[in-house]
Amino acid sequence: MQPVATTFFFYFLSGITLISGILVITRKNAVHSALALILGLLAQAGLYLMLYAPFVAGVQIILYAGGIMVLFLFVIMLVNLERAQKEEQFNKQWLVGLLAAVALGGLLMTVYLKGSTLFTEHIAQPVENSNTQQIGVMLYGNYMFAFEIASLLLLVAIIGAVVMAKKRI
Amino acid sequence: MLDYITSYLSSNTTPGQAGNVFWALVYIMVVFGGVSVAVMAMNWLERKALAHFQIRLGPMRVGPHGLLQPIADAIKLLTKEDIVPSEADKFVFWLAPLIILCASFTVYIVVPFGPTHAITDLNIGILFMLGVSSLSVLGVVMAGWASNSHYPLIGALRSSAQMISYEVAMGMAVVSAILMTSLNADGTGTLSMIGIVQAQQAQHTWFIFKFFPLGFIAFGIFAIAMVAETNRAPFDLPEAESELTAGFHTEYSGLRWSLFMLGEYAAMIAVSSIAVTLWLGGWMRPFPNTLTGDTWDLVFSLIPGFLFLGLALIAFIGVARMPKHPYFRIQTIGLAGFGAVLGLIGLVLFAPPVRDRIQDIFWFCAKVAVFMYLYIWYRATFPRYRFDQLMRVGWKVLLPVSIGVLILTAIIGVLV
Amino acid sequence: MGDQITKDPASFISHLELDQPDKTFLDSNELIINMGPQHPATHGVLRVILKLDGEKVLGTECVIGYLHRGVEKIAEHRTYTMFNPYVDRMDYVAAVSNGLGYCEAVEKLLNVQAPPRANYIRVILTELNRLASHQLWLGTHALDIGAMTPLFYTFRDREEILKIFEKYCGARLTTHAFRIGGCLYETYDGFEQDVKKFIDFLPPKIDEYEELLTTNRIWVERTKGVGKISASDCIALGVTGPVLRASGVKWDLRKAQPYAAYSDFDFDIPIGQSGDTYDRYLVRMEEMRQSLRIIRQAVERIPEGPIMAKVPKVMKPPVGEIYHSIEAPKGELGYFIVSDGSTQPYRIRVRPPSFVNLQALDLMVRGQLVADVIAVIGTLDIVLGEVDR
Amino acid sequence: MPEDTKSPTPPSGQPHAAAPAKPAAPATTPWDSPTVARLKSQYGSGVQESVTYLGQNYFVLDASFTAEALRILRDEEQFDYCVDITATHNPTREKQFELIWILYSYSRNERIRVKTNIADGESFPSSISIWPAANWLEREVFDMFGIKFDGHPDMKRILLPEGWKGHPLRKDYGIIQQDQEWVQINLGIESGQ
Repeated sequence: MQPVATTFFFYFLSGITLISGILVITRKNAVHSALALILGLLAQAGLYLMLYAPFVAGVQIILYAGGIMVLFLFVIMLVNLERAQKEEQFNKQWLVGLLAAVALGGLLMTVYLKGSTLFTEHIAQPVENSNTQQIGVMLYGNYMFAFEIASLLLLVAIIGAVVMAKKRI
Repeated sequence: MLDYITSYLSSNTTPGQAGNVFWALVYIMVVFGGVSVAVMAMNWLERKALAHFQIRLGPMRVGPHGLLQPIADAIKLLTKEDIVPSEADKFVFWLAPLIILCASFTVYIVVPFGPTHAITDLNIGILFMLGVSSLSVLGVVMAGWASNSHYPLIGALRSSAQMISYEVAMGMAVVSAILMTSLNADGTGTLSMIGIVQAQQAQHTWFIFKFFPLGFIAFGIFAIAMVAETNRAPFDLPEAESELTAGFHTEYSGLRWSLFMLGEYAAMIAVSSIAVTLWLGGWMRPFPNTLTGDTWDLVFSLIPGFLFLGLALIAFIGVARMPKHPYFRIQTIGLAGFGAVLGLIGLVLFAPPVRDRIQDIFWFCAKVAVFMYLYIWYRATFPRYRFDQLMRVGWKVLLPVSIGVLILTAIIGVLV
Repeated sequence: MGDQITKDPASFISHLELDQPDKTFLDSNELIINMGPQHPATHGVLRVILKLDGEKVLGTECVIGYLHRGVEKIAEHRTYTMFNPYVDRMDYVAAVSNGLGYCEAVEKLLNVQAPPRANYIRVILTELNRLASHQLWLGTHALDIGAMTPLFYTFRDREEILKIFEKYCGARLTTHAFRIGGCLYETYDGFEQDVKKFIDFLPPKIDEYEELLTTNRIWVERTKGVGKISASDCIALGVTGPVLRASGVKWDLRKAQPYAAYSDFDFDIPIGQSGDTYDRYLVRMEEMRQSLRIIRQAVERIPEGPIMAKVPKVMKPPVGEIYHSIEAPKGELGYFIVSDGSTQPYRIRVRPPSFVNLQALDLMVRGQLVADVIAVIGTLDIVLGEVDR
Repeated sequence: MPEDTKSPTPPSGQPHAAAPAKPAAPATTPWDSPTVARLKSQYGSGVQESVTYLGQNYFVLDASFTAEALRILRDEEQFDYCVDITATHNPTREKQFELIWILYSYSRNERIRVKTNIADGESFPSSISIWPAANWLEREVFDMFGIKFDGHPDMKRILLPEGWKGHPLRKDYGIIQQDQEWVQINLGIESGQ
């Protein structure tokens, strides 16, 4: 399939990601923030598709937008929102946060400006059709150990959550 | 320009893959229009079939045998006052039905009605379908929360918990079917919807019969989970009428409410088509291997036409049985007209070029229709599960069984 | 039976603290839900305030009285005869039973006895009414639990009973079938054939209901172990009728203190063991079969003779009081009548079974889930017209 | 009182009326039984009446120890089922209200009534600790007559709305009387009639 209007879609999706990212931190209503985050994640999935990584895009939608964010919303809905809205939105670390953001932004800008000289011109050959298979081979072949470690970590997290949430087992 | 249009016809692929925007748009319109009509037909059929299960007649007034009832309903819903609760979160309240509607219609992009009859064929087709349909949970949660009322909130909580839980078992069952696609010479499977059906074609079996009973169990798990996913009886707790009035859409009315219904029925058809694609051989006609040869091909290709003629016949019997009274004249004429249209469609379906092109679509739709009927049948027969029982079934029965099936499928697949 | 109450009596009393202290940011697990008075599963205008922890019920409080019409007050301003139709409006799905209880109570006060033929007609109609009441219960109860179809089946068959009522006295629901002293109407021609046809018609239909539900896995899971109540709790709370019998107490006023012509008939009292919703379902199903047995015997043995005892045109019962109770489909239905010797009762007190049985709701659902509240309200078989009077 | 003497010979089964005795004219007869004897021995003349009327037995007890007697009836005489609690209003008497308990014993298959008289404005100990069934029954008596029960955990109206004025089953409460003020405030209409 030939890509159509690549530049337009790139800027479109990036713009959505940025705007929704800003909305996430500026909305007072936590549910609205979560919805903006979902929009951002979906736009990101679109960016993955443009990078010829359909599997990652699919997983992004299933796991992040469909699964994790629903759990987010789930928790937010049960929380007393009126109370949350009255609370101060920016806490005492805002100065530190601002500095960190500026530093990170500076780093990104540097990379963007000097990137063409630092890194050689190289466009990865998109392998659209065997993309999924390659991820499978990588995960279960080359990086088997890391993959298993990650799953073990998740198991520990699950058990911890159950122990913390359940009053008596 | 004309070349651009006709060139696709010989390309033997889906418009999306051919990159043909014109035909892609045509397909999109045909599919979405067809799904909308199917939803209306399903609406009528459900009310009618349910009524006959329950020894009543169902809609009889609007049009012959209530055939125009869905249209009347649609007009009523469109013209109804649109009520937004004053304490509701207006924006989210407005957004929720749209999300559900979009989520359940977007999945049709990859539904393969035939080897070339799909809008497009993504190589992550099944993943795309699961992913997008899982987004409808968001709509449910948002609707429940935005209504700012207890019943919808509980309905939404139940719904999201239920849909997420059953998605896990559903995913496992799907994976075991995808594993089966890799049982070929070079050992690579596929996630593409068309590829999955072609794999069944290549292996000369529907996956429901593969590694019997493993395929069958996986299919059973999916069949149960998909009922839970679409919030239909006996898993219709989110909208359990007797407990939560109408669950997450209690506060919705008029057009917005109808969008929920549209989304729900579209989702039912969508998950049914996943089940058909994965386990029931998609667009393949029955017995493509045993009953081979030109004669059998001809016989099976005539079935759609005869089916429509049969329906026309039933309509004409209905005409004959109509009371001979001036009051019923319009109804009688209407039914006769309906029968004539059906008969005409049947005759058109006999024409060889149409006959060949329509084959796959017909068998696909026929298989999906069986599932639609099952949905109605469940609703007429079963009481409703309780929430904890539902969760128990999902996590303690379906999930372990599906993981077991997955492991066994993998082992046998390696051994064979 | 005769068990001492082992629990603290205060544990029977539901009293919700509805004023919530200020909730903290994350502490909002407890939810107060208002079920009714307009709710599809509360069988009328019952309002139940539920206190929930997630889906678990921490306590309930019933708010009733939305259908209060002051029947007892009206009675004090009507003559004995004039009040007779009013009682039909209390438990409107079992109007015949209500009328029977009232007529017999006044007859006792007047010291009159209805003639045997009248008593047989009364038994036949009352048992038919019990069947109708149980069918209505079954349909709505199943609908509450999510099974739509039985509702239509039971209504189809209930129609046959209502047709018999209509042919007998012209009314289908609030029949006013009996008069003080006997019956006003002789049976119509073909009454016996109609009833016989009906008792042959119904047993396969009851089997059909049972086929739909009794072994249905989801039905069993939804009802077994739900809303359990022990025999001693039933007695302490004054619960009667099928709910009491399902807890294992073999007590039925038709046997314990026979009235009308019930002592002539041979029938069993079905009892359950565990006192859960499933047992109550089975008990009621068996009761329907036993009712058919009674009707069959009554129709076969119905005597000839007058149907009305000699009752004065203007009824002035002697000064005194009477309590008379019958086994209505829902439990013990009692009438306490005080006469001051005038034409109007000085006081009529109705002891409604639904009202007393509804008290047990809180005990039965505490610690269970929201969905069980629906099942238990259904299984208690309340009629709000009778609860509120 | 008329008796159906003319009716033909009854068929197989004698129609059974619940009243066991059929006196020509109803009259109260004294009632004697171990239960009565027990109460009499304990309270002497406090048992004001013990009577059988139309085959039904009842006591009239002095209000001061009725609550205690009810407990004795349940604990020692097996009257474990409180059928009903109600009252009557007799404005002409000095003690206007007659409280009535209808009790039943499953083991003895016997039903009795216990009655006591109290004056207007007096309250009475709640029997909720004896029979939990008394909960709503006492609330209804309060609602209809205005008799308060001490020790009841939830003494409020049950059938009439909270805030209603008047107790409808009192004889001085007219049949079409209503709490106009309540109706106007809560229903927003002039009158409920």
